[in-house]
Amino acid sequence: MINNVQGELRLAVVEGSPLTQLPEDLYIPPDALEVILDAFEGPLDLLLYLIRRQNLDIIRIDVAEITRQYTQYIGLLEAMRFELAAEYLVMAAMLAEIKSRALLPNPVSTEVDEAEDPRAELIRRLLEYEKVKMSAEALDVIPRVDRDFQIALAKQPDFDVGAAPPQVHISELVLAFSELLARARLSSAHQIEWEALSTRQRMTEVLMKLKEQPELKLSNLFSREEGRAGLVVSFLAILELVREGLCALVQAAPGGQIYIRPVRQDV
Amino acid sequence: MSDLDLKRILEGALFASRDPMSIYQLRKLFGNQKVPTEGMLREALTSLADDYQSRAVRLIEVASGFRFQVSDTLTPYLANLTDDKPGKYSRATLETLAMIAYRQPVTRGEIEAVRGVAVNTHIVRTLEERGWITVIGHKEVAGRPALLATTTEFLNDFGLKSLDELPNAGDLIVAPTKDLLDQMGIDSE
Amino acid sequence: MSDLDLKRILEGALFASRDPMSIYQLRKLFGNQKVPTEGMLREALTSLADDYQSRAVRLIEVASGFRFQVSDTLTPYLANLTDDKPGKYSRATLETLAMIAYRQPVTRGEIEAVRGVAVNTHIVRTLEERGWITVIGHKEVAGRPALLATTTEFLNDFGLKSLDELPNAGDLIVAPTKDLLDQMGIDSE
Repeated sequence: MINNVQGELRLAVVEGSPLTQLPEDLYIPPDALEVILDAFEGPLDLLLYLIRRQNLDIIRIDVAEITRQYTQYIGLLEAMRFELAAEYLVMAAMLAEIKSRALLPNPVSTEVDEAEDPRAELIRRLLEYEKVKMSAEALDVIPRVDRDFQIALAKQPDFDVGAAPPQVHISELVLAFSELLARARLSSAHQIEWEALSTRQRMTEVLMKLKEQPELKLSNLFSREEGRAGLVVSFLAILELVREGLCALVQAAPGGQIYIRPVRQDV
Repeated sequence: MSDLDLKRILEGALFASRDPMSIYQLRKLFGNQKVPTEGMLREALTSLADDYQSRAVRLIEVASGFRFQVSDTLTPYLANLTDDKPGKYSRATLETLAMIAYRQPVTRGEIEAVRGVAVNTHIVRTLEERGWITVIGHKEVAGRPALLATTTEFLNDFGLKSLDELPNAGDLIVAPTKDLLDQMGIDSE
Repeated sequence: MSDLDLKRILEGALFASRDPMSIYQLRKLFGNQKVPTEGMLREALTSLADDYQSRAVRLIEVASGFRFQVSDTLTPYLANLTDDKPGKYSRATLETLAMIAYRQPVTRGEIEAVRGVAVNTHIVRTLEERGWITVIGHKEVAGRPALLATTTEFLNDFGLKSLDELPNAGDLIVAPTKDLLDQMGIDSE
């Protein structure tokens, strides 16, 4: 049955007129589909949404109608070639099973235990999930430190016997960084080209200087004592700052003084 | 020590501390001599809270003790000072946190069963690093999955004294089943 | 805005801020509307200081602005609290510090991209309070995220003359690519 529904939808999309065949309340502009899928936290969330749209009590859901809407929705998503989590398909199968059971004549003797009734199980899960959803919403409106209020602090008087803050040995820092690198390398998405540390340090130094004095002669950033290596480091740092959009170089006239300044000065 | 002195000492200590201070810590202020009783401390704290009734900061009690916090009516003004917006948590993160808060101790599998989707490792790690949840043991079933629970810091950061103060706690908090507590060797009474 | 409101806003902001606040910063509290004049601010600050005359915290003016400070008569009491052993920083804190040390200047977003987990405000604040990192500017992209870098104090505390002395930095960091150096006509060693 699911295949059937999907087949219809797919065909309809190819013909370019899929939307007229969808129930009115299921109409979603195709552009919005991905956004909407992102907005649902899973099949239970989607089901709850469909049920709530009909103003139905979960206890009294019309499984046939919900199944129809759900499978059409899933079918539409599939037709649009969205990656669907397996959970959505499992739910579709479960709904189809409940629906097919409902179509069968009532057995004379209820051999099926209440606990095994898939409809009761679905309702239980929906009710439970809705509780979690409600509690998550309730949690989010509780005033939270740093978002809704700040801790009130006054500076402590300085005294010698202050509790020693945690000590960090340099080896811990190196270890933390190499572990971090090892982990980052595992995810190929983070292939970042990194400059030499001396360049990064020089970038910081330049920004520090610019914090004190918002415009500097470029020549002030080079120092003769540092020699050629120092010059290269400064030069690379300035190039990198400009490339990352942190600083701008300004020259009033060809051959004139070059100035460096932060990209935006809003003070 | 006069009553005023006691209040003043508590006031200064509370403003000097970023973390809430418990009665135990407040008593430590007095070293070995003339340590006030808990009753005296509570009385002084109540009176101190009254003093700040009409001011921009409030003295409140949270899970691990007492702290001064800036009244939240000032938040819009403070927001003008910085460009950084406070982090917003995704629904998935909030639902995971809610599951842990309302049903602790709970395993990832149990969260997944209720939410109907896999719980992303990043979500658990984010909540752990925020200091809001922690692993408090392992469930004695196949795979020994970690049992997650909220921390005192979670209560402090949400301005709560205990989990009972969570909204709709009566309806939503699910007491751990007796056999789970038995498994963990915890008295369910 | 009534005088009381102004005072209350200043009071809350000063208690929320770790650093002294200048008149310039205090004016920023009011965004674009009804920004009080410097005269009004100074008047309100004087009146606020009077309110705290007999309390355990004082409002004082230092070089870079105004701040609340715990009266130093409380020092002997506060000293009683500090017999605790120094704590330890979490792995998240160490990794964040390492990222800032080796990758500065760096934004929180960039740290998050490498660590794969959100960096929480507390970690950054802890490191700032320790004096090891500081905001040295803002990146001109959406949201203008703060650029973080280590301080001279960081170098001092770790016994380094410069960041180049961080161990294994050469192995851990990819040096500028040779062809970039070639392009610039510089011998790459």
